[in-house]
Amino acid sequence: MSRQFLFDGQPVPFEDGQTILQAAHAAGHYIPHLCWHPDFPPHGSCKLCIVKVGGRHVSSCALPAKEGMEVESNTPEINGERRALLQMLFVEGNHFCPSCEKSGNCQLQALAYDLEMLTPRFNHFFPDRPVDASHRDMLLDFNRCIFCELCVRASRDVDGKNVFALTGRGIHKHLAVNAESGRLADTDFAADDLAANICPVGVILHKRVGFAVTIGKRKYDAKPIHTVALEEGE
Amino acid sequence: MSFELETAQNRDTLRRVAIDPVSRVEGHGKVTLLLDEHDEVREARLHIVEFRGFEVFIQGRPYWEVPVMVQRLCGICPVSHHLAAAKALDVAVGATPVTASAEKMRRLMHYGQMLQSHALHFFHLSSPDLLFGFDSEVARRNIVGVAAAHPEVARQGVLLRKYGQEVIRATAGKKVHGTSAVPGGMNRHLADADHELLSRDINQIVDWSRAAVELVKRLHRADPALYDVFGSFESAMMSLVRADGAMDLYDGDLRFRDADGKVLIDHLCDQDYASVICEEVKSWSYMKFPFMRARGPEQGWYKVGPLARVQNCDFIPTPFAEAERREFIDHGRGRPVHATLAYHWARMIEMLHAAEVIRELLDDPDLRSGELLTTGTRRREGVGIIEAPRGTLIHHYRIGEDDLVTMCNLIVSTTHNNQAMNTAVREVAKRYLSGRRLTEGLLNHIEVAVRAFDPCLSCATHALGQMPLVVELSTADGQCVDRVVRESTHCG
Amino acid sequence: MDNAARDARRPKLRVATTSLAGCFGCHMSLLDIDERLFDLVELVDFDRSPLTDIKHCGPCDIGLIEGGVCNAENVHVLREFRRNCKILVAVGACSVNGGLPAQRNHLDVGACLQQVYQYREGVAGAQIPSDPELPLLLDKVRPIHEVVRVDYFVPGCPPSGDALWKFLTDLISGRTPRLSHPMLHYD
Amino acid sequence: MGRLDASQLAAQACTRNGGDATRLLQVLIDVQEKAGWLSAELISAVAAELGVPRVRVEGVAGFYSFLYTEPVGNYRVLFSDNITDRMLGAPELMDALCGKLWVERGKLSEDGLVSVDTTSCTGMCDQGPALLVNGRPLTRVDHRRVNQIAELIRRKEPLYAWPSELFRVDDNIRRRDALLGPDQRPGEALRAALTRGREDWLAQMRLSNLRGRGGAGFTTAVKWQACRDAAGADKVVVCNADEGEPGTFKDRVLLSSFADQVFEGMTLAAWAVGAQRGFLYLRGEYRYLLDHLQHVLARRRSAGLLGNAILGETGFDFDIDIHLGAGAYVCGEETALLESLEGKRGTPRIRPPFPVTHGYLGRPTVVNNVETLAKTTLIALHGGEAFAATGTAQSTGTKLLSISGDCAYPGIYEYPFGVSIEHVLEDCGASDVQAVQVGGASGMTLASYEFHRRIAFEDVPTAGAFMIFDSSRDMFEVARNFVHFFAHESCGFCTPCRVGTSLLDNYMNKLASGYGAKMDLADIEWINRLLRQSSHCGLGSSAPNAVVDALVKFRPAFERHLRNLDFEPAFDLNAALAGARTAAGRDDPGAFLDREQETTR
Repeated sequence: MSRQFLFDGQPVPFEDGQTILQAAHAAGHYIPHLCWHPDFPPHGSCKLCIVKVGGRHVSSCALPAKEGMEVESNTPEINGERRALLQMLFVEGNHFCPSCEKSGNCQLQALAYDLEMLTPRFNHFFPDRPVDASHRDMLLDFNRCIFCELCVRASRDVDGKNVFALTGRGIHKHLAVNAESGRLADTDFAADDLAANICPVGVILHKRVGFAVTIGKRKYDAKPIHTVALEEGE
Repeated sequence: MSFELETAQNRDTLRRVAIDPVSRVEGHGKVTLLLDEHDEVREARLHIVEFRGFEVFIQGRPYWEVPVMVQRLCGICPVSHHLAAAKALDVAVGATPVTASAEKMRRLMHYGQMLQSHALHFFHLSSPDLLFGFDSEVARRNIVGVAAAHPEVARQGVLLRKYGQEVIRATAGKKVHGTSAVPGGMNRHLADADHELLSRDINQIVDWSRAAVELVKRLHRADPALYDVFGSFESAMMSLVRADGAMDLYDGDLRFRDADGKVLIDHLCDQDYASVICEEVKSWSYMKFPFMRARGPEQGWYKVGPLARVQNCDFIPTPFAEAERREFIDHGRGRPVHATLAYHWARMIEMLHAAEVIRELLDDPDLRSGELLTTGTRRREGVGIIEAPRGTLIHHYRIGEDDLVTMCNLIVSTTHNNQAMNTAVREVAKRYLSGRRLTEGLLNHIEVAVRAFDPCLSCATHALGQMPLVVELSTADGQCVDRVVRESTHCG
Repeated sequence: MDNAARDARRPKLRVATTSLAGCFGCHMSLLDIDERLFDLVELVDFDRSPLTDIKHCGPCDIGLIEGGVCNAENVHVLREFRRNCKILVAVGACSVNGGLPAQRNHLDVGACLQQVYQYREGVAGAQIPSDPELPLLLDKVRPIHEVVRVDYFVPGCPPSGDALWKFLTDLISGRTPRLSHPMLHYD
Repeated sequence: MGRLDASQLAAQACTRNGGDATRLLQVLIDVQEKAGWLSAELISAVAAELGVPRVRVEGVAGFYSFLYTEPVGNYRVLFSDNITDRMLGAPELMDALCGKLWVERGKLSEDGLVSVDTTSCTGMCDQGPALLVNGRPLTRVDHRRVNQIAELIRRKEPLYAWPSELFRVDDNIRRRDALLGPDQRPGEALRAALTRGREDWLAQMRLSNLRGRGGAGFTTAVKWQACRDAAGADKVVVCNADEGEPGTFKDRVLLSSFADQVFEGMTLAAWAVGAQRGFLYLRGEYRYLLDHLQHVLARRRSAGLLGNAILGETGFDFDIDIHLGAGAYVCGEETALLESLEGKRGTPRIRPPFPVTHGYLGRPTVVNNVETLAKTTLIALHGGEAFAATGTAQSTGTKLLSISGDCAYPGIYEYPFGVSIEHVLEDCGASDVQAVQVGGASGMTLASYEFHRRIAFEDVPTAGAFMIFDSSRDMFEVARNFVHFFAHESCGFCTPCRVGTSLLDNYMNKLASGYGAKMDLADIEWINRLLRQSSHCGLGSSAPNAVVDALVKFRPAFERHLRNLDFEPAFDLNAALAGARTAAGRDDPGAFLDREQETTR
């Protein structure tokens, strides 16, 4: 008989080594997340996947499930905190959804819809983050970076290229590319790299594609992210 | 003449009257008047007081983002900006021409916008003035008042606009600020369901549009002394015209006529606009003043929009609207019509034309299938010009090798009319206000003149009625001595 | 309306609306409620708004603000609304987070003005407009909640007519307004 | 510098570090000491030399405050910005120095000679205000010294020629107990433990109930046992000498004058867990102790206390390497420290797994604080029971306190656990005390009505900082200083800490500028809650401590900064018009925004 824990009061079975998030998703319970990706080890930076276990807040993407745990996830308290984390991400960068080509396909945006975020609430930082358009096929718009490091991990662990890394610290942390010039054009980045196709927001973009998908046909137009993610195993 | 009241002598000794705000789109506007001790108007200016910096921050953005960004210049005619930018960028990506399906979808979108915008302006904004009189009871002078007095007119106005918005939604993805025009074409066809929906109602829409033209003509006939004279001034005109001289609101070459109707410049390729048009900056407005380079700022200014377009083209390529155009031209008895209120008449002719074009387009199978995108040789520069509801709209971009915009210059419709609106304000001030004690009704005359141009300003603020207005009379040292605040009109 | 008689006895709420540094797209969306407009005016009176000629808004129940804060005049108008409205609502992306105009925020405002009015090709009489009649620009375009306290937010560029209708009818009838998929969108 | 020079410098530094990519941080520190700053060419050269992606090197270089990727002056003056330094007049002295050197704070002087800025607490609180000049601590700064420094810099006097008195650092030991009291002979404790045998040694550790002195108070024996039992042969002992907690400086004294005990403690730990490799991670601010520490290590090696077959015990091979930090408080967090030791950015790891099973390079690793390790020598010498006889039941032994702030005798005090705050205050000559900050920026703020409380893990836990504020101090400014510290030191890994600490910093600055409103306090409290509950590591979760305490215990100090009970704009409206005012050349009344009008009803 498989072991189980309680997720928002519902029994959820798990196997050894499964994290809370993995087991919950497998059982059809969505937990919001941005830096977690099914093909990579947990990262634990975005903190959207926080849940409450035994009164303590933990990252469900990283914490192995344990027999008998009582996990709270979809509660007003936790969702309120998740919303605040999203608000922090929104004010930290420059997220202009109306003119962003990732609108409708953006996980940050979709999650904010799902958590009914109506305002970024906090005061905006309005940082100056110039775009890097040097590469023939790809554009980097750092304004929208949420530091999930999926590109860093994909480039390093899958593409074997190490095109990206984070530099700077704290609020000044930013994405850097593997070139002395600091220009993407001077790296070996290619449009079919996994890192070129994994950005959950609108930082790493294929040039000259723009608004190819019309409103109504975009990923999160018809269904909210909690449905899409479970259907597509994301 | 037109600059007569622009700047008064001894400004310090004059009394200031402000109409603030006049309106607010692409900038908030206000009118200031300077009066001397005899209440004679010595200076009248329409200031555009907002600056949003689009031209600057578009620079450095990838070009394919631009058609979506620029819509936020204006929520009333976003489609114009969307398409003007897309057309400019078609040039840059070598997509000239775009595919038949793409062009027809864009035309449908554009004429849908023409329909909604003209309906909005006439029914929601201007009809109260025209139906009830400029200094009629304030409480009644709005769309709700129209609904009470002429319920069918108000209903048709709302539904005409609604239809236009539905056309935009079906072609652009959203009623306001869609995303479907992309450099090189479109990202969608017309869905079958939308085709069915739009086709079902289009005959009704054409009929109501014809009725709207009749309504304006009736108003003109009822009071020619007012309609032919109010705020009238002579000026040159500019618009796009199709190669064969037909009215075309989506594409064409630039044609300029002088005040007498003589063609000054014809078949000017849109890409070459800058060889003819330049802009003057004045210290008292954030909006520039365009003029024809060769004639200089004093002589070279012109008006744009329906009044210019209906008279600048040789014919309108749809039957009902063409018949109406002929009647309009005949009204001038061989001279161009310069009456400011004739804008409304011309505007309704264009609305009818838009409805007819939509009806024709809906029968075209290209809307529902066929290639949507094309490309060709990349260029570093592109100009897109379109006839927006309010007049000629120019978008001009240069693009770097890295696909980022390096230069953006926009001359929006209302800007072309900047001098014309100022002139109209001065004409009205001189004729109706000078030497008289100012009343709310008199001041409304100034608004009526401004509103006739349908500057993005008025259509916005006055979406459902009169513009908010306060008039302050101040002594020379700026002390407020009198204050006229319009009474509130409570609806319902 | 069915309950017209009962509604007539209930005092109508007063609503004021304005646009700051916006494009009026949000007001257009409000008009996209189409025929429901005639229902709306049965439920509310409009104070300063496109419906009336009131310049300075008086005591109101609800104030709807479109557009961000980009210049000194916007600040004055916004303060006036806050002073007078019991409930202040940020409507649309610009008032909620500055919107597209805030894309100028990383630029120097003086340099922006110079570029447009002084250095642009095809410009005559190059100068930065400086008349006292013109309001000065703020160095950054701000969401309205950074200038006054805001009670409700309706995001979207613009929010759809349906979303605005839902929001307003919720508010008018005393329910906490709630927008969820698919009425909630930021673009 | 040319590319050739860059390659040579990089090659030499890499050779000195054995071409070992895990020593990347050490290589960068080494290169920078020669080149002054890390140019793009140097970063490329180091990457090429070590065979690692360039962007990884850039990422590391960008993480640490003391690594410079922009040109810096020949003289880099960094004023310690801890609240105690500020209370001693540091801001005013810094302004004076800037004035004398014609340089703007934080900017390189036009001639490239000098830059003046602030840095986080340099651990000289008992002899502040302090500063670092090219990494060397300079204490007791006053106006006379400012003049002297300015003159030396203007004359371009090389640092070695500056009067050594300027760089004098005192121990200021004011109260000695078990650890600081009796002299220990090097090797004595080790010999005692070897004599006991490994099992008994661990048993004594258990008996002692020694708990970590770094603040968290985890039982040392449990940690050692877990590491010992973990699979894998290559076990590691790490001494955490990244004493970054503002107001703490006891590890500095231990390293200066009790280095043998510290290294002996590491060796004792190695003996217990079976480690062969030891690291002492020395904070960059204590770089000046490096030569001394290396000397002690060399002496211990020649005495047979390090190296192969220590004290003749076959199979007991252990040696210690010193790694330098480079200005990153977060590296005091043990998993961040391990990352840094591996030559990476100091980002805390996800736990579990814990370092005792997966630590340095994935090996079982014990990470202990300097003081903890030094204390183990007492247990080895006198047995666990004797150790446990002092202190309280749950907090055995003694605790070193670093006392600074408003008192007559700042310095190091060693007390048995359980000593009351008021007792300590009396000893150090503090009067009219308003508050004591125990445990540093991440610790507790105690108000006078709590001075009966005791220093102990079960009551007032501490890593050792003890900052005293008399009634003349503004507790809001104290909290603001700590908030600023955390915003500066957040590694930026997780959302709540990266953004939340900066938001808090902005709110506190807003209040400080006199434009706070009640709503700001509510926001501060909400952000505090979020930081505590959702941060990735202790830095974020303890960052709001000082503000939370101050808001509860010194609320009027905050309320004094409120202008409005309801709401105040997030920024200075009138200042925001300045750019356009200048561009348009206007000064008419309409060109200004009046603050007063903002007040809402």
